[in-house]
Amino acid sequence: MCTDNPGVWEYIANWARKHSIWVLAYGTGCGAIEMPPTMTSRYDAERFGLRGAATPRQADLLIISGYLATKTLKRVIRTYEQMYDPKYVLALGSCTINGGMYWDSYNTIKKLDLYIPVDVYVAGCMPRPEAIIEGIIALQKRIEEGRAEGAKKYRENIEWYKKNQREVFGDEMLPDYTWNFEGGI
Amino acid sequence: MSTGMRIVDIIAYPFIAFLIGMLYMGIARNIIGRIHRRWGPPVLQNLIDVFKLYRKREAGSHGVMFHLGPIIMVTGVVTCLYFIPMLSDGRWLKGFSFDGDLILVTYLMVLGALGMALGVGQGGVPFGVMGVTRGLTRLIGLEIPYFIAIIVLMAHYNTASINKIIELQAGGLSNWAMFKVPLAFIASLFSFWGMMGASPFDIPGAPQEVASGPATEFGGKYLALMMSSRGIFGFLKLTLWVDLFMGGAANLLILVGKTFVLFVTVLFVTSVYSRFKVEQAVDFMWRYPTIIGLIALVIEMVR
Amino acid sequence: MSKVVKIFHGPQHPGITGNMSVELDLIGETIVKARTHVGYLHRAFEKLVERRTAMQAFTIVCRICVPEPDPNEENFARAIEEITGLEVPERAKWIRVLVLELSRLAAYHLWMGGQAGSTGLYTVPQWSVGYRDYILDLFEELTGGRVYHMYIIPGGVRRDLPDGFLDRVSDVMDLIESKLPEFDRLFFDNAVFKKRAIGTAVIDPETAIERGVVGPPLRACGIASDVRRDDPYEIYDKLDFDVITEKGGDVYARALVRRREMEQSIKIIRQIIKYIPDGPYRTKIPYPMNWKLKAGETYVKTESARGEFGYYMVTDGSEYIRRMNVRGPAYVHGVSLLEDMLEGAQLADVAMIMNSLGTCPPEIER
Amino acid sequence: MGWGIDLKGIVSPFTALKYLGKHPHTVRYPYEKKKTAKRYRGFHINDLEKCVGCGNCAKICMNETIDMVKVEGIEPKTGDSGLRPKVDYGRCCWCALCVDVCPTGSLKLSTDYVYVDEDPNSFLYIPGLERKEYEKNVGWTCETDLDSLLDLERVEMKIMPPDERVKTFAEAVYGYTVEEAKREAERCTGCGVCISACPDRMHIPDYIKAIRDGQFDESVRIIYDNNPLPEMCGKVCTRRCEFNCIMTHRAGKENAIAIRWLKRFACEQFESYEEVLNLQPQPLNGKKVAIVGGGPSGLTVAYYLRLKGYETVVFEEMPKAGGMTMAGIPKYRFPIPSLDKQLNHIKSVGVEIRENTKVVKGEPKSNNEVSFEKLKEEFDAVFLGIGLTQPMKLGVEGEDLEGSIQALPLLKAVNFGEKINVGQKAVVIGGGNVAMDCVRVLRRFGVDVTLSYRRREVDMPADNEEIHEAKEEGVVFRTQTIPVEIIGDENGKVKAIKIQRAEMVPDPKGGRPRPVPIEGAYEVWECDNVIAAIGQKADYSFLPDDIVEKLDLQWGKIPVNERGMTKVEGIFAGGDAVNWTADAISAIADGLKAVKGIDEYLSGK
Amino acid sequence: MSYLEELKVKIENMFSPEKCYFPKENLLSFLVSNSEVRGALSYLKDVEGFKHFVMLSCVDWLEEGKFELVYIVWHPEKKVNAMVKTKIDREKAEFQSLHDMWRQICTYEREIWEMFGVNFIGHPRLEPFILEDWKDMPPMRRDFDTLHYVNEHYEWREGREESYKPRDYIGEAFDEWRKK
Repeated sequence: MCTDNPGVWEYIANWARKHSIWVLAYGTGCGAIEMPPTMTSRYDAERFGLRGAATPRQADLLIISGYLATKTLKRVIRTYEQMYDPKYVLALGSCTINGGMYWDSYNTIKKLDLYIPVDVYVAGCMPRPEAIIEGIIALQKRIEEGRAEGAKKYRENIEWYKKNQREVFGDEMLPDYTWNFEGGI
Repeated sequence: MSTGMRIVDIIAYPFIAFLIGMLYMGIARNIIGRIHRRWGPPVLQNLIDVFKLYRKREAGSHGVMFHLGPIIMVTGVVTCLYFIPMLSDGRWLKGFSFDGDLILVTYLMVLGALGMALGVGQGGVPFGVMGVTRGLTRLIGLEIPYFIAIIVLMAHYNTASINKIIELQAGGLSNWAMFKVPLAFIASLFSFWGMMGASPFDIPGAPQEVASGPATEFGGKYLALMMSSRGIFGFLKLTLWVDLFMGGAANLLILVGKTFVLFVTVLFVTSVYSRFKVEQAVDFMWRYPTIIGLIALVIEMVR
Repeated sequence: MSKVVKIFHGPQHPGITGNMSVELDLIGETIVKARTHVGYLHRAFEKLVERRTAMQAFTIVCRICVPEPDPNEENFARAIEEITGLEVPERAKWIRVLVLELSRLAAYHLWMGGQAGSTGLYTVPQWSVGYRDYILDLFEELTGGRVYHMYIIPGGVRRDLPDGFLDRVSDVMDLIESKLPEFDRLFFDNAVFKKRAIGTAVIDPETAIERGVVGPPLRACGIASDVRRDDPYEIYDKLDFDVITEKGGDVYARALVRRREMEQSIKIIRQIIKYIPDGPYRTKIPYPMNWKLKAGETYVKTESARGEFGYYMVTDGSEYIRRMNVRGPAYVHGVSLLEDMLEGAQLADVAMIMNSLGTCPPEIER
Repeated sequence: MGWGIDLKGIVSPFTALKYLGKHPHTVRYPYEKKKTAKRYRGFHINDLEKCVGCGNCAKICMNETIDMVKVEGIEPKTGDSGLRPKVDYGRCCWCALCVDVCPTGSLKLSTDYVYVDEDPNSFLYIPGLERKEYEKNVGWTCETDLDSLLDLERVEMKIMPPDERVKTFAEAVYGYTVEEAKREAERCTGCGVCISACPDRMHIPDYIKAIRDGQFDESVRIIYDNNPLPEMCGKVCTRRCEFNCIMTHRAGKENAIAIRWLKRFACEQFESYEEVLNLQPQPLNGKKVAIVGGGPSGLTVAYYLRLKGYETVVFEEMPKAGGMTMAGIPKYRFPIPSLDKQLNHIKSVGVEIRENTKVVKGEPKSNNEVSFEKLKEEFDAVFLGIGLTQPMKLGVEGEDLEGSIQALPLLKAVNFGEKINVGQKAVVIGGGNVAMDCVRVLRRFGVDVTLSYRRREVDMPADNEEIHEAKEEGVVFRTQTIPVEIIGDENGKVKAIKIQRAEMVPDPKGGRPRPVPIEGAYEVWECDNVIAAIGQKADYSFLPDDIVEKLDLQWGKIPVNERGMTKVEGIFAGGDAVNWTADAISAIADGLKAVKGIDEYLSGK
Repeated sequence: MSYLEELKVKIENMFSPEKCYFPKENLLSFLVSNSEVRGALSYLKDVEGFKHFVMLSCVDWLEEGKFELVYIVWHPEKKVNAMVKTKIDREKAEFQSLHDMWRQICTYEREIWEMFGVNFIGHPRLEPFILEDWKDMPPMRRDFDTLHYVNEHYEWREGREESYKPRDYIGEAFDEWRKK
């Protein structure tokens, strides 16, 4: 039923996807401290249809909130691969762009877009709730224009992503079944 | 009622329940939002969510049973819905009421949960399995006061047909079953909150403990099925309780009015209480609501 | 045949504050064996501090513990001052204590949200995180940053109080004080929460001291040990507040200790507003780019919202710190103590116990 | 579980429902915006004109967020490196240390904090050049001195108190102790902006860093790369570098890093430089270079050419080499032993200095005279470091009376120890360093001195510290006064001087304001001596006439190309006779330029 | 004589520490040989009453080729800290595990084993604690250069190639005739 025919049906689907983004409850970095104020009463991201999702299966948006230790990167990649197709990644803070404050630490990754496709970057050393909401609005615009095809990008150049991941993990790579499960109908 | 109109009536039945159910969940998120001192999402948010979930491109499936689980859940709920008359008089939305349908409805309500259990079993996620076991144990706790309440009702009106009960309650506020057998109503109210997933009893899907319980592994369109079935199931119980205790509804407006009042009580309870553990919930249910139910039963027998 | 199920209360889990994972072996719902796995937030602070001069390291230090960065800044600044003998003016000490107490209040509000959220009461986090935001507005006005203030600097504080700031502080204190009774009625007296909390995860006083428990969990077992009284730093000896203790030692006692300590913090802040002296707010450090620290060692500690936060620092005369070892309260609470307390507990209580012990994963692996 | 019903626990939570009717306290962000704090740390803004590209911000940043980059349209100039900071928001942690360490206060943070983009490479920008919209609302700034991280007070230099130093010629400035010097050296952020101001381009940050680390010998080695007379510069330099030090932007000229005194401190740590420098001059390569004039430029050429292997001979007219630093600068500023130490070092390298030998045109009359023509053939190259020896005349009536003398001969006499006959009261005319020396020397002889200068005090070319110390020593300053006539008594001695007050008239073309005498505003001051210190000219009498035209002098200065060669092939020139700044360090700079020129010229021939 | 000074005298004649001094007013620090650590700690714990174990830290004195283990304990009643320090060889880094005295020491030892490579004999559970699949040398040792490791394993974002140091840039821009 969910064929990919571009056209009105897809446009309506994008409209629905834009207005109901479920955020995965996963505080990967120190930016996670600005997620509660954004989701609770003072800034209330639920006005935009944002709702917390407990598991990757239910989530649409994975928020990488700051730096990523290599141990966390492995779990993030596995979580990202378990999420279902129209999935987006919002990268908060300078640590995801060029290493941030921990640029010289042996345990954090420097450029997030080497490992998973990222839709929107938000500047800030821990962006404020307003900046996060601005990031979400930018993500919504990108979804509406149908450009938020992170999953397709991941599938198409999977070798490049896996090569970068292998550089970090060495031979402790994730099992293959995490990303090429039959994906359902 | 020509066959054409009956077909329309049959088809319209679940969709009305779905729409009103989803609308209630949207309004619920707004009311709870106000209690949280925030604005809350637009009212149609749940409909948008369900539509988005249907339009997900992927939905991982772990085999046939996993695929059938949500379908059984929805069919269970919809068949149960058919046996509950939404509007008591008038030609529309009467459903297939017959003599013993109160007992049939009670049985069918459990069918959805069982179907879900099979699907989750196939999925193999420990959280899912734990969620289901919690759900079933909680069900045991909730069923007792509900059964007692129904027995009291049947004894009071000595009939097992929902339609008759509605008719017997006709004529003004005073002879609503709610006031006729108040203790039974209170006992059934506890199990009603439990089944609606109000806070002290929303144990199966507790995110902090078992990562959304049974729904852990379900994504995409399966989750959409589950959400819509939860919407219909919510409305189903509301109409059931309205029919049994609040004199049914003549037309759609009264139905919506009465169900909404009942629904608001669920919201108040869910937003102010923490969550029981499973054994605490069952223990609580077997203590106070059961006692109230038994007292109602005794009163009934004495009368 | 009781089958043991192994689940990861893993890094991705709505019930975890921060990013750690607890490997649980379950029979049904009771936990047989628990292992904490940390390292998801390891940024090698102590290695990075060895590559940064004192002035550069002061900015990275406050990132160690996210819910409450200020005890780190204050610890680091005081350790440097004690080693090099740098004099801090009186007003700077008062401002530091003001910042510490405000951050304690913000941390307690966040804790309250987490504790109530872990037991299913979603109204409390909405309120408490919302009111915490008023405190963050005060921080934004005072220090220029919401959560990471980078404000307490070796030698004092970076800027003076903006004018009219203290009355805004007292307004926010009035707001918070007026809201506390509401939290009592909704959460602390909540029958369901009491039923869940009373009697779970009990720590008796002897094992508490033996196992190195600090802060609210220790005070909940009836032992009055508070760094602000035992080893007073800055101007805590000049302020009057009392150390809260509770009997019971269970989740509920720990909740009450934190709840009543919020009132003490408000009392302290009001005293500061009344008695803060005038004068300079900073003595300049000799030279930011290349300040050679005198060789020496020291162990300083402050009372953070989760307990005694200690810094062991050794300097060797160069401008780089030889070794800075951070000892957060969660190091003990989150690893050895948590593993023992989870054995025999219910899966449903894991999130609640972790939150009541105040486990904050970034400070375990730094 | 017990049967007790906790009624309060069941009922009290419902009080939370009272918020149903209340207005939520949500900030509905995109529609309602919360006002950010005045002091918020947002994105960087920079004023490209005020910024001097010192790189402090790049140096303090531990995340290496800031790169100093070239910006087209901004060229390196004196006091500005021409680089501007470029910020990378893939690294920044918004700690604002860069703002607190910025000497000019040009770098600030705005209260804007929203920048969202899908391309990760767009998080780099040059504040002040791009994204100007942040400049509307300024957030975190660093105004007061206590806010700034820089160490803005200079370490106090102990100077002999005025009443004591007036009585003696001993050195007035005591110099830094080791501890004081290190603390002063610690203040320097090593940005190198001072190099752009120093005519000799000395490697100032490097030798200050050496002092900071306690390696004084390394510091002297670095100094000797550019300057053979370091102690002299350490005591009497005009300190152009200090006036362009980045500290002056916040703390004014008197709190700049004490570069001159640090150089003096480094040199004074060693009795002689031989064992420190262990230079091995190249073996003689047979070429000979004659240096006319033993001033700073001549000595520099001699020293470095000798190191390069040329045989160098210095012909000094005065009984002692050192040029103006020996003859002109009084001993309380630059004591003789310190000059001897440096001259001995230069001699130790192999430079031959023939004192008391004047170079003349045509035939030498006595044995301490040498003919210029003979020099020209005998030596492969000639360097003219003749300096300005002819003092200028006032050009007023009565100038040739007895008692009206020029400043230079007076100072020369004092420096060489001859007796001078000066009366009770004297008037010195002029505003340069020579005037200051002359005035303070006379004070040391107990003379009651008045200084008259045409323009205002702020226009005086003299060093502001000299002016300040002269005032302390009791000199009366009468600025905006022009000498009209010197009145002599009956037997031809100076009795008084008539001066006319003037007022400054701003130049219509925007140049420096000119003093215009006020009609009829005359004053007469009794005095026994009138000393003119209004500048000197070069004396080319020793050169044959054909060479003098070929040099084609402009306003008495010898034009030279960038290699220091005059228009006459084989003749080089430098020092006060060539450049217009006329101070010791520029002379040394010309010397260095000439060294390279001569080396290329001779190795080319 | 405050309690700490008495304690200092007692310690000096019992354990003959190499260095025993007060870094600050309520902190006693003394350096003992390897074998006396357990004795000193149990003396402090059982006899003196320093029941609260604060932390175990390890300082890497690369120049001396020594690791310095620092045991910090706190006296709840007397409100004072004591530091027992000992130096162990850096290459063959081994020490006895004291986890039987305080249970939480084994977490500290586990971290020091992972971060410094000190092998604790008799430790119940020496397994990776913070790092996962770490193949390089223990990272907290001073001879491990983290920037070198980072430049080897990760790449930087482009766009930042042009970067001058003002000191050198001015040197070239103005120093026309003398290159140093």
